[in-house]
Amino acid sequence: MPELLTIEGLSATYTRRGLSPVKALTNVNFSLVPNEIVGVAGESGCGKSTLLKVLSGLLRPPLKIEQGDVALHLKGQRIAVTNAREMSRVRWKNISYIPQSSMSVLNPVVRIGKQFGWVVAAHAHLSRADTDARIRSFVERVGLPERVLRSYPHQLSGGMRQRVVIAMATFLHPQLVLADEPTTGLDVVVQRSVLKLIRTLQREFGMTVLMVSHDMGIHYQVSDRTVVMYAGSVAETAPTEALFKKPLHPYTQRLIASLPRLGDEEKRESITGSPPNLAAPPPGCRFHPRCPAVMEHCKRVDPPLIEVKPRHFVACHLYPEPDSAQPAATPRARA
Amino acid sequence: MNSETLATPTRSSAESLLARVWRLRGRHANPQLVAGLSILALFLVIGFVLPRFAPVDPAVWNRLPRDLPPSAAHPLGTTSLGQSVFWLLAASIGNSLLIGLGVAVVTTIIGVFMGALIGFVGGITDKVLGVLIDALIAIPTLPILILFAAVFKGAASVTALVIILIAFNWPWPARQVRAMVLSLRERQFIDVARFSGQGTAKIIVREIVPHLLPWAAANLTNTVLVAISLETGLAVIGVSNLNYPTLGTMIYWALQYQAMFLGLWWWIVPPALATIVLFITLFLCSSGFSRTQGGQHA
Amino acid sequence: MVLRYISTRLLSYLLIIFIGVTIVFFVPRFTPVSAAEAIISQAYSQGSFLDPDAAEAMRENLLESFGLQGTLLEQYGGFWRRALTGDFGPSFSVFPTPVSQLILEALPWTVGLLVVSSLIAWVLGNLMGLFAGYFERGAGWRVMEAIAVAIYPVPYYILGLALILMVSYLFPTFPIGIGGVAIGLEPGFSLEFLLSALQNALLPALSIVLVSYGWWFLSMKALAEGLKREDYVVFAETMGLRRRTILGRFVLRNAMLPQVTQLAMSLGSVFSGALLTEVLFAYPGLGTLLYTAAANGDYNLLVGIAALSVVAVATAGLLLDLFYPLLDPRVRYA
Amino acid sequence: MSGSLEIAAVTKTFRSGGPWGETVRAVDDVSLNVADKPTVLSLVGESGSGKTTLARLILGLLQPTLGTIRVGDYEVGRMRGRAARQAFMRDVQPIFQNPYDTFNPVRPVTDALFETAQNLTGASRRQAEALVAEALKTVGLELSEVEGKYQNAFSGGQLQRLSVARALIPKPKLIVADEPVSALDASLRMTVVNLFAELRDTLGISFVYVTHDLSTAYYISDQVAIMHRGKVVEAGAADRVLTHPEHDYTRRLVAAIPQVGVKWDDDFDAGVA
Repeated sequence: MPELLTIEGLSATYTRRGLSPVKALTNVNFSLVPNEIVGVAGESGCGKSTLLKVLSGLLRPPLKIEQGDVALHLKGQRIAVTNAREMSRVRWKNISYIPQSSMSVLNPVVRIGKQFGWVVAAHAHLSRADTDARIRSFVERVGLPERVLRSYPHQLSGGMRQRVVIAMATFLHPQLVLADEPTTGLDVVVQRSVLKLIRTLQREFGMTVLMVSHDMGIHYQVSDRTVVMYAGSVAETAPTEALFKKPLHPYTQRLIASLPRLGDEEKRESITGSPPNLAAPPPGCRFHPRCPAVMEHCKRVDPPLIEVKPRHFVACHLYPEPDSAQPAATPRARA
Repeated sequence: MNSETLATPTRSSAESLLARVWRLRGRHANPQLVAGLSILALFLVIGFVLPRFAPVDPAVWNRLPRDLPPSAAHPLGTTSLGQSVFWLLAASIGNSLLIGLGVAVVTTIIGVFMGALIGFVGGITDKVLGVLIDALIAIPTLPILILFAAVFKGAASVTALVIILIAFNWPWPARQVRAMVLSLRERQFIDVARFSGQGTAKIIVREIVPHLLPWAAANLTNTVLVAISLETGLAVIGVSNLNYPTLGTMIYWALQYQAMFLGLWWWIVPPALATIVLFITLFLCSSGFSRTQGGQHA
Repeated sequence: MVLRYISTRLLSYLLIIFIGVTIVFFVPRFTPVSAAEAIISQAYSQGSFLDPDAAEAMRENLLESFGLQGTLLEQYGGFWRRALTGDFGPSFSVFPTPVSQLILEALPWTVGLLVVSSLIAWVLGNLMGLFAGYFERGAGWRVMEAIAVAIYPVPYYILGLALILMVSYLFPTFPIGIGGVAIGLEPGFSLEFLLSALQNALLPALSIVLVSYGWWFLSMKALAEGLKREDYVVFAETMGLRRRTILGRFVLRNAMLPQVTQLAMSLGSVFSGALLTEVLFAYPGLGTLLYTAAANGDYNLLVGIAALSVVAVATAGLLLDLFYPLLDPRVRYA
Repeated sequence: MSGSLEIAAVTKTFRSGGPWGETVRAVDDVSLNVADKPTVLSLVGESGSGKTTLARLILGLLQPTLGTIRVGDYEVGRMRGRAARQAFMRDVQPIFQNPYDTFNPVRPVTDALFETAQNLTGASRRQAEALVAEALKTVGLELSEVEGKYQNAFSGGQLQRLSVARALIPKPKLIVADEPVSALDASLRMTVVNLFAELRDTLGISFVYVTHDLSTAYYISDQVAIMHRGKVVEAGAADRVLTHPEHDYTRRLVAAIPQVGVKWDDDFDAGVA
């Protein structure tokens, strides 16, 4: 299967005058193939939002790519995300974005239908009537009554607004959709229906969705593959079932073990310590100050991401590198 | 997770206002404020220190020959009333600043006190005073000031003028402080302070007032500007106490004696220019102070 | 719901007028010296211009205006009765012309000058401020900002004075006029009259335009800078909407909400320092009328203008409140 | 002095949009009882369910429109005079949602702790120091490492523990915790949650734990009350309510939690909400 998006050796920093640069991303490697939902999991400061900023190609100071290569592969054409011109050509048509807070991403003083029309007009050459008709049927497709098109954002509930935004992001059938915590602030019942909508549309259009969320439960329910990030690097990535059944990285293990479950009386513990300051990260493996299985080696050498089982990659010294493995291998998804 | 949370801790918002201003000289330069405060200091020296060295009282008429152009003896020449423009200007700057500062300090204190009180206490006090404040703000000040001043033409003392200016200007800070206090009151640390057994007065003084200081400094300088502007306006049309040298009365007399058309530019240009520079300076200070507020809500 | 919205606004409108007019009534009475005495003596000192009959009539009227014959409450009631019919008595300086007539004659001049120059400044300042705020990094915009910062804090009349100084010393050939129109022209819609009026309004208008331009520029720039970082603007950019749409329908459209509010307030407060500009240029509007009234102790005229200003500002605020919901769907009379 | 909690037919209405605005029933005829023994009661609900309003009513930060709330010997909101209010605060303390807003950013965090000690226990500055140090030790912090620092020197988890320490100083009977872990990362939440359970068991403190997170509610609660649109729709032993929900709303809520280990069934559809 050809890749849709490749991330190779990506490092990015936030630089501000007078402050030491914050290493938000360090040597990130993974790739996406068509027609899958990939979840990016991790906690505050792990770099997941920075990753989305880089992928969307909307790099603005103080964020800067230090190293590495991020490219889209569309119909045999390779587009680096740093190529602003090419990116603006494919943006929304081929790669779109579902933002975090639907409350504030819609223009408060313009009716939904009008805003939707602008989005379509900017990317497709359709007649006015044609646009209107298609928008109307698409809005119904995402489970909204037609009247939302005549409403202002404040007249809709959070769930409805998020559906509107999802409709805007998928209307043009892009190959890749980046979703940044798409259900933050929604109540669980609504959250479930919105996630279900994202998955239905993904399957129907054969899109690839890269979904960032801090909630491991959401990844368990929705993602085909999960990437666990810690302190700016990929700690572990595997098909979701495998990752939750048998997590390999001590961070992933602790993270999953810290989640209480209904009907389960087992005592749950937090991971000791707190995530490192990325302006001055610890040497070696960044998780070593919190790791219960820490070895001398971990304090000096940053473990590479290696494939220890088919499609299961982990960056941890507990798992010896197979002789054949190349250092800093790029996990390639095989569908 | 964004650049904010990733960054090293923001500069301590606990720094005193002065420290914040001072530090802005360095890396996070706030050139506006530094420039504004420096020129303001210069004005203060000219207005309050310099007049002590005046060889003749500039307020008294006919002490000097009239209409002299600038010379070594009279750096900015003399007026048609036989005053030294230079020393008159220094005294006028001092008096204008005095009026401005007097109005601004009292206004800010009353405004902060009233605003904090009605914002924090709420209820019926808030409703009644809120309506009064809104009405006072909506009423245009200048015509009423002119009405007042005109009725007492000549008899109105500078103190009376200052009192009237205060009476019409306190509602502005009060309304803004009220709004700020209303939002501060919703902050969790206020509820925590209550459950620490703190009394209302202590909560206002210790928890709320520190958050208002940068704003109060901005408001203070801005009110100096407004007060001087109003006084100057009244003087220019001749309804303030014209025997009291201020920038406004100085311009008034220059206009009365047709300084502009008689070519006595040294009489009219210095006060006009000084007024313009003073206003720009005060504006720089006031907008500079409001910018230091940024560090507040880190 | 609509009814509730309107009645609330109307109530506060009436309240503002009530408090404002009350202040106009009481301010001269809450003073250490008797205002009536002060004015009567002033009126007598100007008696030389009047025949004795007129002076006596004036004195009568003054006593009536102050209602010195009744209790304070009766005086106050009488004041309201007359104020509500727009009757502020005869002017003392142009005795016995009614105050209302003088005001009505001056009003068109002031409205013409202030409304036109305010609108020009508003449009220009907002447009420039929009671009300056949205394309922050350009050096040209920084220069414009510096200029705005240097002009905006200066009161209109001081800037007007500076303009006069510059024109008379630096460009003596600049075609300025003093007064409303050239002497001897009759009001009317002749080309000559309009040109003359325009020429004479040029400098006062310029001083008002410059100062308010500075204000609109700075406030719009700050708004645009803030809006540029709003989620919906960033999202619109992410969606690749046309720049024209983003600038016009996102940034400008949302910045208009506060700017229209401010415009209504500033139109209402024509009675601010802008009025004094007229005095400098001897422009025959309300400002000059106010000046003449103040200089001659024309109490009736002063009260009339002060009361009018209260009503005008309050009305501007009311109209704004009533039309604002059309602009901002979020407050649709809720 | 006891930590029992008695909420009797409490209703709280708000007016939206001025004196002529519509009335909203934030809390609608709620009655709940917690016996006088160390208990964790969870108020669970989604946004707008009224759970936070109820918590603020228990704390006396709001006055009920109808009904009464009793904590131990106090009728909340009926304490007259500063002494009575302080006595109430010795028994009932709050912990709030946003750790970054719990301490005044312009004052050292320890100020709030010392003020609590001095105001509520009448301790001298020196005695206060011992009380503060003891409370900090309970939550795993040392006075020397936190003293004089401002809130931006701490992580969310540390701030929330400082917040617990402050609440512990007057040795309260009841702590009302409003969404105390929702601003914290999942890997750190259990520190605070486990601390509550431990304080209940060792110090005998009762908790009202307000949350939208059913998993942690299940984990530490003895009792649970499910709130929906101002009403308590279901209440009882945590185990029973959350694993065998009877009310339709509770069932939908439980079914929608994205839990690790329990896959959503595919025919579930909550519809547009």
